[in-house]
Amino acid sequence: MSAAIAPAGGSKYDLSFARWVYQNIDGGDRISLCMQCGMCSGSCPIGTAMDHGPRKLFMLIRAGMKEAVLTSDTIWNCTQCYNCVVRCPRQIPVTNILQGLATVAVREGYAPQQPTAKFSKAFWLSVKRFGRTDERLVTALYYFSYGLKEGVRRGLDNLPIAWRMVKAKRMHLGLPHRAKGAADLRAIIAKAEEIEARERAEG
Amino acid sequence: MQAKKAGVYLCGGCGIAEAVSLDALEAVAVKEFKVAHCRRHEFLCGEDGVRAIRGDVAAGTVNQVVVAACSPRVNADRFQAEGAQVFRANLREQVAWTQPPGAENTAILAADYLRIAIAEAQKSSPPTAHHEGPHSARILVVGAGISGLTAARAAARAGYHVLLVEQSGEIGGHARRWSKRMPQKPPYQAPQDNDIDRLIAMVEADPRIEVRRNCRVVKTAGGPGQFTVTLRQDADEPECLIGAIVLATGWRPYDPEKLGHLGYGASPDVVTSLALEDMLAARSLKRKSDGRPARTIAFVQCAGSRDPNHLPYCSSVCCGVSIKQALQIREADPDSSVYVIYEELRTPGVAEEFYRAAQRAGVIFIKGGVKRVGADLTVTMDDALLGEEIALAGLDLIVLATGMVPNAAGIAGAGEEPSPLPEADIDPLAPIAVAGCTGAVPAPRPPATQIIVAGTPLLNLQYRQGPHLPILADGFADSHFICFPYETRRSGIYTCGPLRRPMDMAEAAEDATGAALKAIQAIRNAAEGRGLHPRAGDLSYPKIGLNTCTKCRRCTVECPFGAIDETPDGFPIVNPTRCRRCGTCMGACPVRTISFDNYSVEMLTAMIKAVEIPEEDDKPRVLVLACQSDAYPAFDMAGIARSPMNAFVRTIAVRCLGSVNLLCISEALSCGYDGILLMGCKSGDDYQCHFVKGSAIAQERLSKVGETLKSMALESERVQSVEVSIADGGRLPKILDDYLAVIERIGPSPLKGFG
Amino acid sequence: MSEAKKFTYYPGCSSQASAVHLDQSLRAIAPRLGIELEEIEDWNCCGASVGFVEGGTLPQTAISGRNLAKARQQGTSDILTPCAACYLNTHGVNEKIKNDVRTRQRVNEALEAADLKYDGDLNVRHACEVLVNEVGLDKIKEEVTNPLTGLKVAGYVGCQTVRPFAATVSGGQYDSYDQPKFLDDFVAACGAEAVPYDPKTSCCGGSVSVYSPDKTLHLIKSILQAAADAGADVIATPCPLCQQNVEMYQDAINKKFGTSFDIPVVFYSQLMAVAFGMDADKDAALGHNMIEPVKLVELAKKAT
Amino acid sequence: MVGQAAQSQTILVVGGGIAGITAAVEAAETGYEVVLVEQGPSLGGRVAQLNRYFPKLCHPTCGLEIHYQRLRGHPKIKVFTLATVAAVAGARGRYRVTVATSPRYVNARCTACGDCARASTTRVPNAFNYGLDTVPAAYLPHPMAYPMRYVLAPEVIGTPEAEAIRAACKYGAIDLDEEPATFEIVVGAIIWATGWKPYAGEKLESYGYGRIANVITNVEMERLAAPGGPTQGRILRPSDGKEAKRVAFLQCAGSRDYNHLPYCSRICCLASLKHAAYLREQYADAWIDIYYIDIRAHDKLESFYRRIKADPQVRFVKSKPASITAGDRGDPVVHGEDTLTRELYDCAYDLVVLATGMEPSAALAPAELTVDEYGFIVADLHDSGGMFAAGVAAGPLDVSMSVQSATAAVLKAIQAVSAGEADAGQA
Repeated sequence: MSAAIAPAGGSKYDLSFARWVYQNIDGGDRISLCMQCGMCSGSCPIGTAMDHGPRKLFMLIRAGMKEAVLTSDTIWNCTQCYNCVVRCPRQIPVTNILQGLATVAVREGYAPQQPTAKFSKAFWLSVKRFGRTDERLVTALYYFSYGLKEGVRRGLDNLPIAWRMVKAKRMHLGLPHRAKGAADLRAIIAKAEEIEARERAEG
Repeated sequence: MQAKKAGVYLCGGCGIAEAVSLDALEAVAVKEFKVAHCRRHEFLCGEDGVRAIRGDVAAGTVNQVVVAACSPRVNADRFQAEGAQVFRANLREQVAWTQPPGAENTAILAADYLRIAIAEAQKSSPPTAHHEGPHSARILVVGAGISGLTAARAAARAGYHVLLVEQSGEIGGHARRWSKRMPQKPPYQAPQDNDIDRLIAMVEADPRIEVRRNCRVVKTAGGPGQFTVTLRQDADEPECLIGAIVLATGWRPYDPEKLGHLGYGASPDVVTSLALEDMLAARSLKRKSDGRPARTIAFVQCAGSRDPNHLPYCSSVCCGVSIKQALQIREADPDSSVYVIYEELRTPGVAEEFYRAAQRAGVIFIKGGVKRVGADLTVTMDDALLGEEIALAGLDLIVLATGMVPNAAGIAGAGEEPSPLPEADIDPLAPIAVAGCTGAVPAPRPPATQIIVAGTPLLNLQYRQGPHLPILADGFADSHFICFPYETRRSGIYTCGPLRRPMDMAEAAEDATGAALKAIQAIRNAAEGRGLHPRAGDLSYPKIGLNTCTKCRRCTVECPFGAIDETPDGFPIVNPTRCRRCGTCMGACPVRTISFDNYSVEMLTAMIKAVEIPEEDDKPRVLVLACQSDAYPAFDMAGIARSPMNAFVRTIAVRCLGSVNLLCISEALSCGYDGILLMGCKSGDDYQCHFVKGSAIAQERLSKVGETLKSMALESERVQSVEVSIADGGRLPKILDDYLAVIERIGPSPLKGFG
Repeated sequence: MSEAKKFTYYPGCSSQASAVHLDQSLRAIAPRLGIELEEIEDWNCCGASVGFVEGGTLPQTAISGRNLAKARQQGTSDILTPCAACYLNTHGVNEKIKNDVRTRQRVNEALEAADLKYDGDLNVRHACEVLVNEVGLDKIKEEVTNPLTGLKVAGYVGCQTVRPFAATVSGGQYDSYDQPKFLDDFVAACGAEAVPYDPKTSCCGGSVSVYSPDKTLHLIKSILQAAADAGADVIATPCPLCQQNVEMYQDAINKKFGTSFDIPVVFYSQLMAVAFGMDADKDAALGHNMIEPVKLVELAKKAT
Repeated sequence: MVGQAAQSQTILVVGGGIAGITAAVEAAETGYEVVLVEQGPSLGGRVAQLNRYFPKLCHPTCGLEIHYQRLRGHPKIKVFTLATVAAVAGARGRYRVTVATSPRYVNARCTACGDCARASTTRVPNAFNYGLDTVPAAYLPHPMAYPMRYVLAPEVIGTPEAEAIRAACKYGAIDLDEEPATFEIVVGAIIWATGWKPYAGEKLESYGYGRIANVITNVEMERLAAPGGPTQGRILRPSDGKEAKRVAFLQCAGSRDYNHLPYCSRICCLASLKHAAYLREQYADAWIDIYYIDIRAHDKLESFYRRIKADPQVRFVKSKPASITAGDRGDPVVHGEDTLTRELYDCAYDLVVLATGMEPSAALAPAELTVDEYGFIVADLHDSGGMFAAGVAAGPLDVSMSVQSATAAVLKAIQAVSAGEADAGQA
């Protein structure tokens, strides 16, 4: 049964969280097929930076351990290389599921400090505002999401790279490029957000 | 009997003529053995050569064809000639291909092989088939579960009459209890309707099948084609003549009372798979304790199985059964929660689809070992994949997936004394071989538990070897050979279904069909006096000269197939249709009074003595008695590889090392052989002898040779046994050279020249 | 292809900044290969690989829906995109709209807000797949007037150009996931030498490298190391993000690992432009590379 | 049987591996005429290429020898090698079968003396050893070939070498003019024992088979361990002939995988356990890692698993490895996650063996047969037709189960050819 907020399990292997994930995460229904072979976790380029890896994350979902799942850094360290997706013997769309879990984690407030979440926020702002991404703008927004001082520090750290990009005429210096129909796009996004919210509320 | 007229046919092809002088060989045949008819051919297996042989036989010139050419393993069909016996001297693989051409020793070796073949012919007569006593083509099927019903129906459909006996009052066995069965048809995802009623109806309607309920076998005597089986049904004890027997006595669930550690008995809501099956069949999944519907259910796999303290083997079907039941529960109640706790999930073949179907249906599989099950139905386990101990609480029902125990013995009935089962023959946990280890890898041994309770013998065989069928290991009926899984040590009696190994209904049905074929085959061959596997079609059988028999009983004891009974006054009596023609009895007989028409101690002795033993010290002679099925082909393999072989070795093929009589050994020693090697198959737990015990018996007999050697003032090294498999062709030259080195060290036989 | 085949072109955001040289060189070689590119009118961002986190699944899907709907207004030509991430998102959303009724309905409900609709009757194709399946190596070879003789190239494909679609039916089954051959084939067709290069599809860290390079520099290092070990003069890639990550972090890597990498990273389309005898700057856009591909520049001079 | 076309009681067996040979011998020894058709130049099939069987570690050639003894000269069995079934028409009791033969270029006069091989200068890949070595263009398929007859590789036909080979044969056994041919037979029932082929290792791209020399498949391991194999039975790795002592086995290489073979191939776990035994028997200092998802040592074979598990130098790692890369000194490096410890590993080995699964051989499937999506023949539960599957043609089976299946198929075939007959065998 769907719910606006994913249900937290009571005891181990309380299946309410697992069933919510199966039904509400894009591709989540295939998690049921996972046979815990480890192919996905073994394929992660930065698997060593993950606390659980996708394989164990799926077992935690089955075990109803919502908190452990949504606070896991596994979600955030996916580089989207899609190795696991093409190798999974049960054809589970691992990357998409991790993306879906990331959205839930952000929405439910489990991941305020995640770099990816901050970066995504900056990125999405640019998309919504201009219809296109301006790398310069996104990067700046991202850096300053850590506060003014940290933002300046990171900006300075990356100045040499930025300078070279400018020199190679690959960093745009004028106003951000924009799609003329950015307003249309915003309307579409707003409608899509509305649909998702409605669906969550309907359950 | 017709007079023997031997003809010797010398082939010069494939390098033989280049290696040895055919003139010299002809001289051996004609001058030494006075063979009247000797022909040469440069290509004997070609059309002309074969025509010449068959012409001579047809003309009555020859009725014993001695082919001095290639190995007996090749061209057997070409050299067949209607109405003649064929003997082979292997001058190709074992002379021309392994010896230097033109050498003196090569010539002597070839001459010796020809002598051996002619000597064999002189002592051999064409076998006459055994045709005595009554013959029945009726098949007895014991047990009317899925295996027995299928076997009966399969045999009947091929035209055979079947007597199907069932101990209980109903036919159908365990299969009748299943609400559904595992899928056999694509896409292999859903439990399938149980069609046992259809099979029962077909069996009951089949005019060729006679079903007897509440009926059991109390006694079985005789052999294929002529079993006399005594039944007991109510007060009756009818006696039937039976051609062959299919044993389909199936299995029983492992006693759950022994599974207290998994919570059985602690709560009425800890049940077995079978108990759950009854609930599913009744479409009422309610707790015994309080009648509440069971909605949260855990299956505990390997309940008793794969456990050295209980059933050491995997019961094979439990994973599939739990998956089937879990799917049924999920389908009936979409809000149910179903867990399967497993250690190794085993759904081989297309059953993997079934596993995935259960996962897709939301069944949760948890890998790990159960530590305890509380009376409150909390399962405490090591969750291997979460990496922590967890308590699975809130369960309504726990299902123990109990394993299968083979019914290799009957359940003791009124009036019958249970007799202890024979010891299992092999240790399935014998350590593997490791390089450099003289002993073995230390393997944890399970406590020796007798998992099979003693029961009445299923057939109560009136055999010298006892009333039970041999048990291989873990209580399963004898089925040792990978290539020949149906072969048992009791001819004409075939086991099928979970009696042989744990298997599901579909496999059991397939297995039963195969067993029915073997039964039909046994009947047809018995009718013609032909032997069964592995000497299929052999007409010869052992004949015992009772006037010289000392009633020592060695033949009856040693026969691996229990083919020889004893008369009340202690004389051995052969059941030719049970006999597999290995000759172990012949090897056992201390007074060499057991012989086949075409195989005897006298013949082997003559062959051994046919070899000329030179007196020179630098020309030792080693006799190799090689098992025809494995060691002898290994010599051929060495020949095909053109591996140089020691020229002092004389190889004689024997049916089985079990047929080698110690008298052959002592005769060989006394005529001056410097050494004797017995080459047979691997013995022990993974024995490879097709006659079960041939090489083991030979080794045991050899252990007694010591005294004889001592009395002849000979060293113990002069007689040794080696285990050689067919794949050891590459090792053979070294084995022989090493042995010749031993002979060189101990020197020539002191008996040389006295023979 | 006897006459030019028309594609609706989706260049993606990077075409206007970090991967301007991919866009420029591809537009230059396309006519030579019989490809006509018509840009999607007023296209928008695909959401790249991070948009979903903040945006959510359906908004992320719907923005690609807008691009598809706009493209459909221009006709039924296949959509072509040279960017791995754009391809991943647009192709993925397109297949979902085609095959999943619920997604189709929800996306169209969102598109309605801008008076757009899309039913899933277009195909979205990667530029490399089009080169393999439509153009063919023979045609590429045919256009080579300035073979890149002596240039040693490490063909680095990266992830999303081939995963997860390259071997699927909808993805044109143009190559495999671990050791794709197409890039080496392109290199060889241009007369250069494709050096043996194992980490063909190992990951550069993707967007994680953009915001948390500390976690991924070792990945880029091994990509560079293998190229250096194989004696490559240049790394070629089809992917904008790979090109950027592998190129721009070389200083940081040298600093962190004590290495001294200075390996140019170019797009396959830049190689082709040079091999086709086109202008080094205007067509091959070699001026946009942060690390100057010296040998390639020299080869380009040879043509003029 | 008035008014009916004459029925045939002959049973056709397609495929001369262990299942086909068993079916042929069992049927003939029950008194039926048998035609056995084998695609290759020799009988024996996959089992002939095995070094030993699990769990007895006995040699398959031992059982083959017994079978050959029974086949040899059995008047009721006709064997055709290099022959396939090209077409089947008709129905149960009377199938008209078109058999197509390919030329062997060696006729029945061959004595297997080997003069042709000595006259041959070209060497061709040795299919029997899965191409791990070569044989002369005139070759004996293997030492246990049946029939014991040489074959000429088509590569040399039309060359002067072929003429030289013909001239070298003293017995006129070389026939260079042999052509593909077809003939028709009428049979009452057909047993399909078409067997399997190893799943192609190349398809497991991330495992580097074909790119990394010291990554081999389990069938190749059998040949390396076999006394008649390319290394005379010493387990040496392909790149440099070094003794393979540190060896990894990757289970489910292709099997249980929607991207490859969705089913479990059943035998691979036991095959790798057997290979561990080979290695331990050869090298006291062998260290073996078996990477698995579930060890499927079904029924009594569990004891074999326990025997191997008792060896402290064999380690079981519950993990499906993600990839293999080429490491230093030719050592393949296996990467993945140990699912029980959650550790990521990168382990280098002398040799890595992919436990590849069984794929049913692609064969002619007449409309009467139902074949599942994997290519296995689905049993006709009502046995109404006259065609039956035996062995791996019916599903992934081990040798013993294949033999059982073949034996059962014989009885079904007999039912088909004797349907409607009077009672059999009644005295």
